[in-house]
Amino acid sequence: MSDFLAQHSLLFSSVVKAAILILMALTALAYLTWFERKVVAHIQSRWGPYRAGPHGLLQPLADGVKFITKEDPMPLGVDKFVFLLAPFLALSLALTALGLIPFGPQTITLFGRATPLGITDLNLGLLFLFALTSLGVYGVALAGWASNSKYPLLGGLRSSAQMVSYELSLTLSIVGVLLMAGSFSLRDIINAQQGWQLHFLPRWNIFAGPLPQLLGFFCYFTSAIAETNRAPFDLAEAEQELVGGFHTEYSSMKFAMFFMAEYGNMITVSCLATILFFGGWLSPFPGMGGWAWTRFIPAVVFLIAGISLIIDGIRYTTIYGRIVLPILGLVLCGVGALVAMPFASSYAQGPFWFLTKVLIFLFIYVWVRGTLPRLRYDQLMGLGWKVLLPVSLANVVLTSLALLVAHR
Amino acid sequence: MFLLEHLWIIPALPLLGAALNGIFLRRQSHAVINTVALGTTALAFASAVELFREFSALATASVPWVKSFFPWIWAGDFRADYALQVDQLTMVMVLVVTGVGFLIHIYSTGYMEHDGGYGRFFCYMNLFMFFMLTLVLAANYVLLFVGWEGVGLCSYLLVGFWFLKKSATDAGNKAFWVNRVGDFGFLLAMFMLFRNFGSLDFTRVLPAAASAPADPAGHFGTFTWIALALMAGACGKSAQIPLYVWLPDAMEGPTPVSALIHAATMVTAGVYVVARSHIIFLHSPIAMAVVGVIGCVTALFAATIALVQTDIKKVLAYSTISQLGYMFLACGAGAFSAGIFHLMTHAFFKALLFLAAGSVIHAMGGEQDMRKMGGLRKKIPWTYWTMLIATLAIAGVPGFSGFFSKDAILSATFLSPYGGKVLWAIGAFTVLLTAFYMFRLIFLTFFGKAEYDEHQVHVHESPKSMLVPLVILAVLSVIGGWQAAPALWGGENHFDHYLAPVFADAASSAEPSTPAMNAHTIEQQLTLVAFILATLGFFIAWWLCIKNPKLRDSLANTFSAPYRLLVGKYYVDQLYAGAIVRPLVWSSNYVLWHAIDEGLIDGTVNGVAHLTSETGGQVRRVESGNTRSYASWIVLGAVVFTSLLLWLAVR
Amino acid sequence: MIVTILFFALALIAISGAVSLILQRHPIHSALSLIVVMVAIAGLYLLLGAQFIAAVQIIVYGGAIMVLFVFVIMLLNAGAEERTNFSRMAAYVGLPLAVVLAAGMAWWASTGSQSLPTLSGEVTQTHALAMMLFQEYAFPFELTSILVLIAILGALTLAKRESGQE
Amino acid sequence: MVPISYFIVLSAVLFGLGVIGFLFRRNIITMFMSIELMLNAVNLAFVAFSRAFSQLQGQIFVFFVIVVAAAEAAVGLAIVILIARNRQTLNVERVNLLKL
Repeated sequence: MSDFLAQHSLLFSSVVKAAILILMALTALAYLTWFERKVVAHIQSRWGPYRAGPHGLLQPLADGVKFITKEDPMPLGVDKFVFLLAPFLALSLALTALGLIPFGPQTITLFGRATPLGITDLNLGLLFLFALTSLGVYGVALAGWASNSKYPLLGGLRSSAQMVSYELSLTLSIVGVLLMAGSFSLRDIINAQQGWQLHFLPRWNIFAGPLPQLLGFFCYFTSAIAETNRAPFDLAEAEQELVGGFHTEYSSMKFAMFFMAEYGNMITVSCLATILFFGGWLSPFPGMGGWAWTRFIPAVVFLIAGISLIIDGIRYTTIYGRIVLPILGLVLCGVGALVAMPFASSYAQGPFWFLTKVLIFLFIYVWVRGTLPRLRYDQLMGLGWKVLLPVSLANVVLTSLALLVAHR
Repeated sequence: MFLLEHLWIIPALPLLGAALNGIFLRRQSHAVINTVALGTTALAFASAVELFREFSALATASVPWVKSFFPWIWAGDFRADYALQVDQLTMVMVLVVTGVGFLIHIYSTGYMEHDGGYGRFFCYMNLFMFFMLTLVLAANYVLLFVGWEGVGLCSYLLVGFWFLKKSATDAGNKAFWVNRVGDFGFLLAMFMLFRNFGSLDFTRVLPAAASAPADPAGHFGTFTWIALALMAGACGKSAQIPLYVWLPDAMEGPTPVSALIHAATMVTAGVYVVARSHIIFLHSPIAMAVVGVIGCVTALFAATIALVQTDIKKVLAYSTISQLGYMFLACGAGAFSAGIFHLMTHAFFKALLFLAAGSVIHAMGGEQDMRKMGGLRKKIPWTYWTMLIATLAIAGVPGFSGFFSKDAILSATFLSPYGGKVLWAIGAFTVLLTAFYMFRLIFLTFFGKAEYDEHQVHVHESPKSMLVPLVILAVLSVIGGWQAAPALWGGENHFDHYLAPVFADAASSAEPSTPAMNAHTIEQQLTLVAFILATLGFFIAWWLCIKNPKLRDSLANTFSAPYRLLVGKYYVDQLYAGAIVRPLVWSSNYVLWHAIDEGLIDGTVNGVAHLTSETGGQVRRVESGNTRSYASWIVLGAVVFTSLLLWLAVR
Repeated sequence: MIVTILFFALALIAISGAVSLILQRHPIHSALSLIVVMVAIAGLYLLLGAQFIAAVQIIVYGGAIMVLFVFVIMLLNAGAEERTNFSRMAAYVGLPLAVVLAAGMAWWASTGSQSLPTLSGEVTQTHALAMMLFQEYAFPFELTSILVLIAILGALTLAKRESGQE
Repeated sequence: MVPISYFIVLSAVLFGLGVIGFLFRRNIITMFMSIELMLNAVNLAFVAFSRAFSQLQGQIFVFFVIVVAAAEAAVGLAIVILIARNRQTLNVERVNLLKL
């Protein structure tokens, strides 16, 4: 048995890692909806969800149950095949993209085979990531077309044109980073950002290298928001204009799939931003010398979070809260303690910093949505073609010039 | 040495005159045209004299004097320069051409006084002078051929000078076409010469030919063929049997033209060519025999026709043919110098005869029929006397130029290995005929009672401009032969000695086998016979024309058949028309034009066009407007191409 | 082993996609079939070790060109293909010829290219490809940029003329 | 292992299918897509040969082919839109003004 496993360790390890990743991703997606609703609510000085479970923590669960149990009507005169294909396509592409992301520097051993954190590690990973995102447009477009209804059709048209346009600037904006790293492999790109300058500033692409990629990052993140059809570029599903955009006709699980695909894309894009511009899993502090203590930051954070949760749970109004929250806090404290252990901490560093940065970007996503008004469609296109594209091109030119000068 | 260095000046002068008259001065007054035409011709004559002086001063080593001015045709190893050559033969020809030509120019100013195309006429005349001088001065056969064709062209232009007369243009065409036949022979001769000697320069061909072995008697070798081809050309140009038919018709042209071209210069070009390439002839007994026979037969033949002609110019035309026959007879006998000598004297007296005849015609107001003349002796004495002198000369009366030249020819014929007694006999008989028809002309024209109507025709003597040349030519006709007086007449044959260097090898081969003293006695006897025959001819003419003219008609009636044959000129023209011209026209019309040109060529062209349009009309259906059928065609092409590639790959 | 399985699987996907491209009566379905074919071909590129070309295949063909097709189909709201008069030329000449063409080329490929080696492990380096593209073929590369520019202008002109008429 | 000739055969088959599609579809866009299919088949052959002879020129060529295909798609689709707007149809059987 075991030798069989060892023989096909590549296959089995991939399968196992994929399963784990998908579980984590789905959970994360579910709670990302909760996170977004909470943040937007507080931005708009509301409470947000708080009925289902303490602080509405069970809201995603309730939503899931609702989606699954809801009736699933098939509108009249739709192209059934495409109508069903669209959401699957969207979600599967989003999840596949996640599979290309490396979460940590170390390799773990499965079935006697050392495999990286993350499903695969292609040396053209970035390229394939963009290949997948470029396919992502079909989900929206086909959904809009298959619904055999005018609002979805318009939404599909808008989103397809928008995504194709913004893909250009999205791709061009990271060329600077590629020039600096000299590789398409995400791992290489991260490793190329190791080191320090001025003894405290990590050499991340965003503010280091021959030319700090501030322009690149600006273009990248803007294009990314547009690429994921998020506000303020969510004209594909602009409620005020086209009822629900491309998913007007969808309901229940298929609708949920679109949502999960959207959040999955958000996560992918945030991961990319982290990797390309913010040093991926690299800690913002030098690990050695006077900075050695920083390796305990994860543990400390978990402990603080756990303790605050326990306190909050004790003071909570409902009985569930008083029971659930302290347990959750205790779990967090335990995790913190575990992370503090020497054998675990080295494994914990990379993923911790990585996820932290990703979380920050997700918060920015939500923050932007809650803050900025939606653009008009012509403004959207104008921004894409007349501002972002030239700027990212200029960024490419400047970066290459800077590299030339630096390598003299 | 100036002219020897710049030989080109001599032909260039008439050319200049022709250009000026032809291009700029067509509409100018007669005075201007005269100045240009006569000036250039006179200058040409003067320069010819100067050339003679310089040439005589030249060392014998540098004769012939060849001067090449610029390369003309270079093709592979063929090379023909524009090169001019001077030797004794050329000298004689140049002097004759320029001198006689100048005189005839002077005459023409009077004769053409009232003609519309005055400038055109002199343009043509000068052009003819240019070509004739090119012909005689040429240093190679190619340049000679240029002159040859050029004089043919001028002859055509001048014969057809009055181009409103159909007969004139027809005569011009006839002259041109008949000459073409001869020119073909000339071309063949040139080709063979180049093939055998690798060059066409006289100075290279003739010595090579001289050194080459001669064809044995009765054997058709290279030299025979070349000589015969040359002879064909000469026959065409010099109006010998069988190509003589154009010359009588050429009398349609103005009389000065007849005098200059068809008596003095052009028609003698054939003789000149034969004399120039005499070595080639000498190397081929057959060719010599042929030349002799042709000359002799032509002389007799033309003379017989001349007996009964009534048109004064026609008589002179046939007499010219007959005299040319004499020249060829001399050449055939190997006495080339004698031939050239007769050429010169004939140029004098025959030109004189024509000019005098022109004067008569002028006096008669354009009448040419002798039967409508008569008794003009008192009215136009100058013309009468000059013409009488010319007649005595041509009849061979002792002391006159014709006597010496004809005498030399006959004796040479008698003594020559090629000729023989038969030819001599015929030639001698021709002397009788010559005397007869010439005196017949004189008697009919100047004696007897006037056959014309005094009230219509006001006979008047010609102007000075016409008489002066007559007188000069008369003088020349008398004294022209003296410098060639044979030894037995107490003279010294300067002319023969002068031409000796040219015909050196001819002399050696044509030297009479009999010893000199013996030859002298034979010569005296021959001369005596010839003189007796001439006087006999004179008396017959006197008898038939003055004593009792009735006898003429009775004779004509008794011998009606031969008489009509002679009047009909042996019907040679009709023969040619039936045998050659009509079939040629028929085949050109039906075979070449209708069958080949219209049927074959046009048919092919139109057929191709028709085929194309038809194919287009069919292929047009492919344009179905259906994209997918177009695509099918593309696929078809792809399949064909791919299968071809696969086949190549597999093979 | 696994490479063989992958090859045949991808080949099957590609061929079936192509067939459905031909047979589907609705342009959208044809477009989707074509996308499938392209993805399969990208996978074949990966088998052949041409990773860069595979990625470009998906990005450009799948992500741009086919999106354009789908976009146009949606824009024109093209319905299912109607049955109209049939091109005899295409039917009786084109089809056999096309079959002959395919069969002939396939036959030639199977016989004539036996000498070709089998797929072995080594992988083309994207780096070498980039070097060749930007050093040897720099000029053609720039020309392609000009070509694309001209294509953009052409598309704009066509569209603009239309809007100008209305 | 897989002989590279298999790839060539596959590309030939795909090409033929493209030709057939081009011949038998009436919809301009579908014909267009058949052309794209042919291009892809050719590209596959290119890459296969470049692998067989281990020379990268084949891939370079494929790169250029893709660029050309992109340009062609842009212009071609613009033309298709024009046709559709002018003739109110995408059926080539109805776009047959150029005929006898």
